[in-house]
Amino acid sequence: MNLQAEIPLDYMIILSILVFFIGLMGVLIRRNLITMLMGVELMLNAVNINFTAFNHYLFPHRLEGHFFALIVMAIAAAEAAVAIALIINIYRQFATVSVDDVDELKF
Amino acid sequence: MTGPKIIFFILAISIVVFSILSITSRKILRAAIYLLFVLVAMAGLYYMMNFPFLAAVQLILYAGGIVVLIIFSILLTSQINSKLEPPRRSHLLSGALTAIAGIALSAVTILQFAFKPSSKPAIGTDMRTIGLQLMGTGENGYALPFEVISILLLAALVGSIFIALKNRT
Amino acid sequence: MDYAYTLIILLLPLVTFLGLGLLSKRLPVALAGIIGTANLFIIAALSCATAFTYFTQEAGEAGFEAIEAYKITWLPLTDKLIIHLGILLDPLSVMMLVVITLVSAMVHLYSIGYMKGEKGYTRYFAFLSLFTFSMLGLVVATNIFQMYIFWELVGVSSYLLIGFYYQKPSAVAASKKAFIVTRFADLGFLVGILILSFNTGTFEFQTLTSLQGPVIGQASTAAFMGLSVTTWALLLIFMGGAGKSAMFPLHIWLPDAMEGPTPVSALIHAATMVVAGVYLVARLFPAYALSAPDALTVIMYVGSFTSLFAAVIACTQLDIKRVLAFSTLSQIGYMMVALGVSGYGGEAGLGYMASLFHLFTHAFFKALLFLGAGSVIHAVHSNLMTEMGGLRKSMPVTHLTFLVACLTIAGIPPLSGFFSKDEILVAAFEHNKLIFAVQWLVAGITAFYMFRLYFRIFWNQTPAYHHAPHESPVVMTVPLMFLAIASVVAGFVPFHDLVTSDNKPFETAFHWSIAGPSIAIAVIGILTAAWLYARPSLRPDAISKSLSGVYTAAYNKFYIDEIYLFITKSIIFQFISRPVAWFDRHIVDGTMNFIGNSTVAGSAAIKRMQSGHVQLYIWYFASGVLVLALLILYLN
Amino acid sequence: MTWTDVYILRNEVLLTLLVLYHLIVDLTEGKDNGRLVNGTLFGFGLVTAVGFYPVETTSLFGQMFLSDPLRNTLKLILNISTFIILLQSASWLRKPENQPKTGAFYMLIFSTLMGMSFMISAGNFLMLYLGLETATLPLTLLAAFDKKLRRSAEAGIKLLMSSAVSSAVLLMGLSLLYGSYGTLYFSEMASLTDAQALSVFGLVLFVAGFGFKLSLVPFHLWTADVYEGSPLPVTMYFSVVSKGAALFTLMLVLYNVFTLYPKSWTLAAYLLSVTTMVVGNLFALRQKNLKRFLAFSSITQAGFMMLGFVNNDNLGMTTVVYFMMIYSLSNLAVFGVLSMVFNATGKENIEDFNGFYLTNPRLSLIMLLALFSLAGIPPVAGFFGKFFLFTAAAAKGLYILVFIAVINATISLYYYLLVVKAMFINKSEAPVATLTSTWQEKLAFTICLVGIAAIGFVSGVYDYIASLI
Amino acid sequence: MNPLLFLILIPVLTVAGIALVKDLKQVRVISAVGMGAQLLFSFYLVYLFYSLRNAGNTDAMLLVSTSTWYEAFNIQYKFGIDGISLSMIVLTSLVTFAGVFASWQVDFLTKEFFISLIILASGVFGFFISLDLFTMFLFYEVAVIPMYLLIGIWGSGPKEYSAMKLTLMLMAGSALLLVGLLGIYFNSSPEGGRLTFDLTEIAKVSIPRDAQLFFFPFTFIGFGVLGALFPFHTWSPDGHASAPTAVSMLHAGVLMKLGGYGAFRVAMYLLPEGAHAMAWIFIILTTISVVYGAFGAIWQKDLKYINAYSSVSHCGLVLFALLMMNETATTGAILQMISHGLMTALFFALIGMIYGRTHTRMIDEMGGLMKVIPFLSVVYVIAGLASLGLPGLSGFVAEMTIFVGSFQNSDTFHRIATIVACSSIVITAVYILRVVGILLLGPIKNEHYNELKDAKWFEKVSTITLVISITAIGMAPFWLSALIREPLGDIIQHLIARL
Repeated sequence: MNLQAEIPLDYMIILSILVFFIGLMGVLIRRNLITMLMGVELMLNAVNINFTAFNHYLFPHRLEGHFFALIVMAIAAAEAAVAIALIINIYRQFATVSVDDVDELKF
Repeated sequence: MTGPKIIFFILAISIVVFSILSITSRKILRAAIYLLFVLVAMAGLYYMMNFPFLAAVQLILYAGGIVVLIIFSILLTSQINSKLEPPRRSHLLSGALTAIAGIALSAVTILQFAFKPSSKPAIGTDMRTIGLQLMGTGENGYALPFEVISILLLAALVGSIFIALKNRT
Repeated sequence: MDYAYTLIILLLPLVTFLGLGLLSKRLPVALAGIIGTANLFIIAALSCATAFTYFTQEAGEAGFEAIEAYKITWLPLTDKLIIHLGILLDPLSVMMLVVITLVSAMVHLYSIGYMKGEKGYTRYFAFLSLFTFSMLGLVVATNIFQMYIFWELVGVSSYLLIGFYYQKPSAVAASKKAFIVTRFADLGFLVGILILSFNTGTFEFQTLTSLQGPVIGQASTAAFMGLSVTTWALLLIFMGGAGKSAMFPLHIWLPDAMEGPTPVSALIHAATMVVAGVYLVARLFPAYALSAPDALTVIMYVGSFTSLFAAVIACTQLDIKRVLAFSTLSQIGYMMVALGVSGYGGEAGLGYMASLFHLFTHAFFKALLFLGAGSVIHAVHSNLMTEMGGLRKSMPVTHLTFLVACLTIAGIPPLSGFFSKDEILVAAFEHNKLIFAVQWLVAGITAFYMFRLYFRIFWNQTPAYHHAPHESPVVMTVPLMFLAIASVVAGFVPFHDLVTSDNKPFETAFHWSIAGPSIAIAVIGILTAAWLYARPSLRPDAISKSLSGVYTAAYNKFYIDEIYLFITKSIIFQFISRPVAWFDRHIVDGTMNFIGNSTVAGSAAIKRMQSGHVQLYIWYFASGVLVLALLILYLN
Repeated sequence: MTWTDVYILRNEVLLTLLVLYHLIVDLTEGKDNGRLVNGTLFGFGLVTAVGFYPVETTSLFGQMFLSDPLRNTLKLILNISTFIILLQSASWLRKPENQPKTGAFYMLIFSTLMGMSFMISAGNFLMLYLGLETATLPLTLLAAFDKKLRRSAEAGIKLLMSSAVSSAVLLMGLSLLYGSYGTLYFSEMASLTDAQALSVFGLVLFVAGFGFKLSLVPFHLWTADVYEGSPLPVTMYFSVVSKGAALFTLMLVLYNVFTLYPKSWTLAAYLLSVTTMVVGNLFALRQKNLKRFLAFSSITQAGFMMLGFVNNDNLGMTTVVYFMMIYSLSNLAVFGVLSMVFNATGKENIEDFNGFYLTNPRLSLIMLLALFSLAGIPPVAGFFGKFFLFTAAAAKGLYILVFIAVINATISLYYYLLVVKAMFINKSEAPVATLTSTWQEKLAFTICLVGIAAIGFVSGVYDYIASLI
Repeated sequence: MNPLLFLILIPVLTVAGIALVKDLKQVRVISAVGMGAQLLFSFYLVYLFYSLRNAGNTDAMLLVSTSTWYEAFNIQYKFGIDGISLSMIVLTSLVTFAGVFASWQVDFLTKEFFISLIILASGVFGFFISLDLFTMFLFYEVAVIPMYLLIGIWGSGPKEYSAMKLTLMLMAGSALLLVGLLGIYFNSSPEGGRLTFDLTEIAKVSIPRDAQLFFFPFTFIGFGVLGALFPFHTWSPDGHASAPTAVSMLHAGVLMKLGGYGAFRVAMYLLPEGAHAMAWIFIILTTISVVYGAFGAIWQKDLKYINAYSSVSHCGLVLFALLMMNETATTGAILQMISHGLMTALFFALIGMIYGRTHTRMIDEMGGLMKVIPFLSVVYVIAGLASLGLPGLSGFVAEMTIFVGSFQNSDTFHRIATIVACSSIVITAVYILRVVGILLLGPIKNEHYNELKDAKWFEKVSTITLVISITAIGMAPFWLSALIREPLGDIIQHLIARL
């Protein structure tokens, strides 16, 4: 499949940017820690589009982008695990997972 | 419109739409499901770009692992039926502004860049090549990251368990 | 001649001062007076010997030669301007040595009696020695800076002695006033020295007054506001002299200075220190006369006005020491007038000679008057003439000597005052008729107020004294008698052969045409005083009532003190100092505090940034990245 | 893999072994952890000591892992700091409620340290990112380590959320760099580098990601909350080791990879330096809680460190490393005193230190010297560190920046003196009782004090660092 | 070993000695012995200096020793003295010696007090012997920082505020200074040789004019803050008012001199063109300082405030004279530093002693002290007379040298400035006599003052040391003047040569 001829790189990049900032916006506006985490996952996935697209379109002689995406996935998994543990911990202490209520440390 | 193009657009549109839905849906479980759709569509994209291994990992790890984790945590911490509070208007506004500014800035910066494709011959993306590189210790070998990430996962998981566990007494 | 021994004259009082000052606790009290007095007699003898040797030497073509008996480098300021300390002997300084040491010796002797039993007896003699040292240093100064140094030192010894009764608030105030007013004048002196020395490159009197020297020899071309720079310099220097000599309008400290012990008033505020201004002008006289005649004119008018002004006030005062103080002002005014009307060289320098002659005689009779007044005060325990009267019987020696002094100052021949005053009048007459008229009138007023004093003390009615007044002890009357004799004979010193403007003797003629009227007006003054005050009468009150406005003004010293008070309290304190202090605390300090406070306020203002909401943190992060990226992409 | 390779990887391998050991111990250890603590101290002491053996400049895994004397020294600095922290945390760990956590604590600490070690030695952005995450994720767990405390849980989640976003941003930057250069290997990038908008954009995102770790304003907001919420040993670890690792890595990358267009990153360092110093100071002024106070103080110090980056020469690098070393020792001394007081009384506010000198003169003096060192007062080492940083900035003619920095140093003196004032001047009704220190604490203080006192006066330390670069 | 190092070594050993002993008395004795040794040693240095000179050594700096410290920055331990620094060293040891005795009765944390005090002094000594800008700056800060503790712990009144204000302002000054020093350093080799912090080396090169213009104000104001330059002087009244006796003594007596010395040695000497171009601004500021300080003092009621403002005035005169840039005025400036150092130390010592007896520093609340404590009162009068410039005491010598020197600049601007500055002698007389009049003379205001005891032996040691020094300088200024003047010829030549 000759993707380069069909779909320009720019499309991929625009897609990645859109997803990245949608994810960021998710982190910024959602009031639930779990949904914020989903935003983070979106951002990581957006970066992965970039890595794979660059690798595929521009630098196919090595698999750097590919492996980077792979590692990012693994780390995203670890991050999710840690996040879930912390969220459960928060839930235990604060009886809520709303980020607005977790603001005792300030100023 | 050729076939790949159509497929790409379907994937792209579903990624964007489900992303937006995932961050706006007021039902938390639905948000998770929308995220799952995004992740699956991503896998499709990888497959299109000739990275079948990556697509598979995406499906297994993300769709299969992370989303499940998220759903578990939702079940543990929230009532599934209750609607989420809508975002604050100020947050919405500032968030949207930041996102739009960010999109504009990145798009302008990236799209005006003249990418220089490599002229070297492409390398295959078959499992053999990937496996060899993943375990290689020399040039283009990824054994070291592979090892390190194992430690990372180990530490993160044990630590997570430690934190998430109720106190041992 | 070798005059090295003159160093002893200078140093002995210093040693005495240090000795008495440091050992004041350990020394038997009585010894202090004896040591002090003995030391003064020694240096008085030495001074007289010096004078004798000096004046009996053969005066050369150029008159008496100035001799630098001693000279050390004290502080080199620039290559040319070097402060030396030394002893300069010329007719002027030798004459002053004699006057100072003699009067000082008498005052010391007198003080043994007068100060007996006072607290701080030792301190008193220490200060007197300090003063003597300073005054001697002043007169033998070889250069203007040495003079300035000792000028300040006499100022401070005067301050210490006026404030001798330091627990008395009025004495403290008076001493402070004296110091500050003269200090203010000294500012002018200092600036004058700076200007003069910069333009001439020297501090040395010898060079400054040399006819070929930089002041006189090279006419100053630079001018400032119509007067040459030299004139300005000399005027400023005169300002210093005017301060010390209490010329109007810097006179206000002198009457208050009477708060000090009376012998001090006699020594410092009558005989010696207050004439330092005259001495200063005389010292630089060639420069004034040849290079800055405008300055001399100023001196003349200032002197004349002061003499009249002070004489009028003296007529109204009741405190006998204040009367004497104003009389001193008036007499110094005479001396200034004489310098002001004088020219340089030979006959033209008559005024110069007369001025110093009057300085010489005035020292004796004014000291005598003060000591006599002291004797009276000692007996009556009051300064006010209203509480005195009829003392001629109980205090015969004081009475007689006082009378001699009064006659002398009134200018009755053949007493010394007559001669010296007469020379002044002659000089004035030849120079400026208006000034002559004023001085002639002042002579009459002088006679009037002195005899007003005399009659009120020794005649008039006797009030009821607490203790019957009696004559003072011998240590006090001996100086009185000595000074009385000196007052009588001093007039016969051939001054025109000794102390003249160009150090060359010249002949003076006696002018009956001027002496006659002056004797006449003196007699009129005496008789008026006798008519008003010899017997108790209502006439003085009647006259003062009829002149109420003038009288009250004169009694209140024409409100000059109040003007000064206004300037110091309301302008310097309230309008400068207080705002400066306020400005410092509130504006300057306030600015610093404001900087500190605004930092704290800035801290409070941005505290919301750290709101505790992690989403906001992330938002800051994201927008921070975007802004940074924008900045770098577009600044780069 | 040969023994030589293992020798080159010695620090990482040994740390991995420690991690694995504690993983096992965590599952088996009984009640009393005394032996475990001391054993670990001894073991880690050995690991630190091993770092003193020199290494050659070389690389492994096809440029993926770089090793040279400079990197070895940087790791050594981190190891020593960690060693001091472990010494000081011993009595905290010996508390009954913390005993069960010992194994997990050590495991997480060592795994992050290993991550940092890889981060510093990275020869490829993939390795660097991996190291960074290895250094971050377990740390978020450590921040939440006081499971019973709300504030600890809050610290953990705040750190996790913001660091996740920051690492996503950093990743975006890396992807853009990859797109513009076609490689992620340092050695290849260094020669290809040319300044284009995209690479600069990528660089900025990368710097922002590290700015987050370094707590540069405006990427710093997590710092104070996390420092305050975390257990004290973890706070120390954040403020010294984690920050140091990020600083060293950023430095190595900027100086080695983006050598050819320093203009963009020196400009970034300039701007971040100013904002960081100013905002850090303004916040530090108002703090009452000593941990929070030290958080903002460390933010300000990071602003000073940026001065070294402004100078894109060897001088800049040397002064940054030198300063970080001094900062670590000084900060650890302050934290050491704080942790002794906190362990004994549970107090951690500045006002709790009122009258401290009268009861604990030695500790007060240690604190005094350490604070003076942080404030840059001679003759202690901080003065030299700061002076050289200023010199580095001035060498580029940026006197205005130097001036801003020095004024900020003066403001920082103000709040350091507030602590001094509390200890020496303020009176207290109930001062902290006289404390006795354990041998671990004594050893830790000795190391810190010797460092604070000697590093400035012995110019050899500076010369040694300079010789590495 | 370079004998100058003993100037640092003796205080360090003293501090060590104090730290080792427990007993209060021993602490005092060790401090006194240490500082006495320091005093004797500084006299020995004078002897050494002259014997070297007489042996024909004509170097600008004597007893120079250099050893490399930071090779990378070309920082050296470089020490040396000339007449100016030597006289400042003697001043410092005198004031420190007197200060130790003035603090004999400190009973709260005595050990710490003396340690801080002596550390402060050693910073000052180090500063004066340094010939390397880095070490100079280092010692400068070493001297400043103990002030915080000294005022904060042993002070009185709003001590915390004052201590903080003083420290921060001085440190802000040193912030400016640091920028200036770095600027000098990076321009120290315009032809591209090795950069250097070495004072004598920098003096040999010609720093580019625009660099001089840029860095001169930084350096000069940096030192000027410590020298109480208007309007950066406000740390002084509060700081002095709150400081304990010996600290006020050392601070006003010695520390403020670092400002003048540095402004001359560093700012003007190394940046002559900048100095020439900007002198007029600072002449205006210092002239204001001189008059403003004096007027400010008139209105004060607190003895220490009076003295602090008086210091502003007198120190203003120092900077004023330095800016005149001729040999005489500069000699005067340094004489004034020494003179002011001694007499203000004496003042603060006396104020401390009086305060120790009457427990107030408000002049309104006191009166007639001359009768009850004659020794202290007489010494106070002597200090006052020195302050108002009485011949025979040191103040006169210094002021006259300054005035004559400044008058050598013959343009109208300098003339007017000089005359305005001269007028301070009158204002000084006003406030000094006002204080003497209210405080010492007049009737006793408070009954129980009758029971006050006069000076104890240690107080006498302290005050007499200073009085003797003041009188000695006042009586025989030529030695000191010659000592100071000796190196000045070359320095002034250097300043003028680059015009």
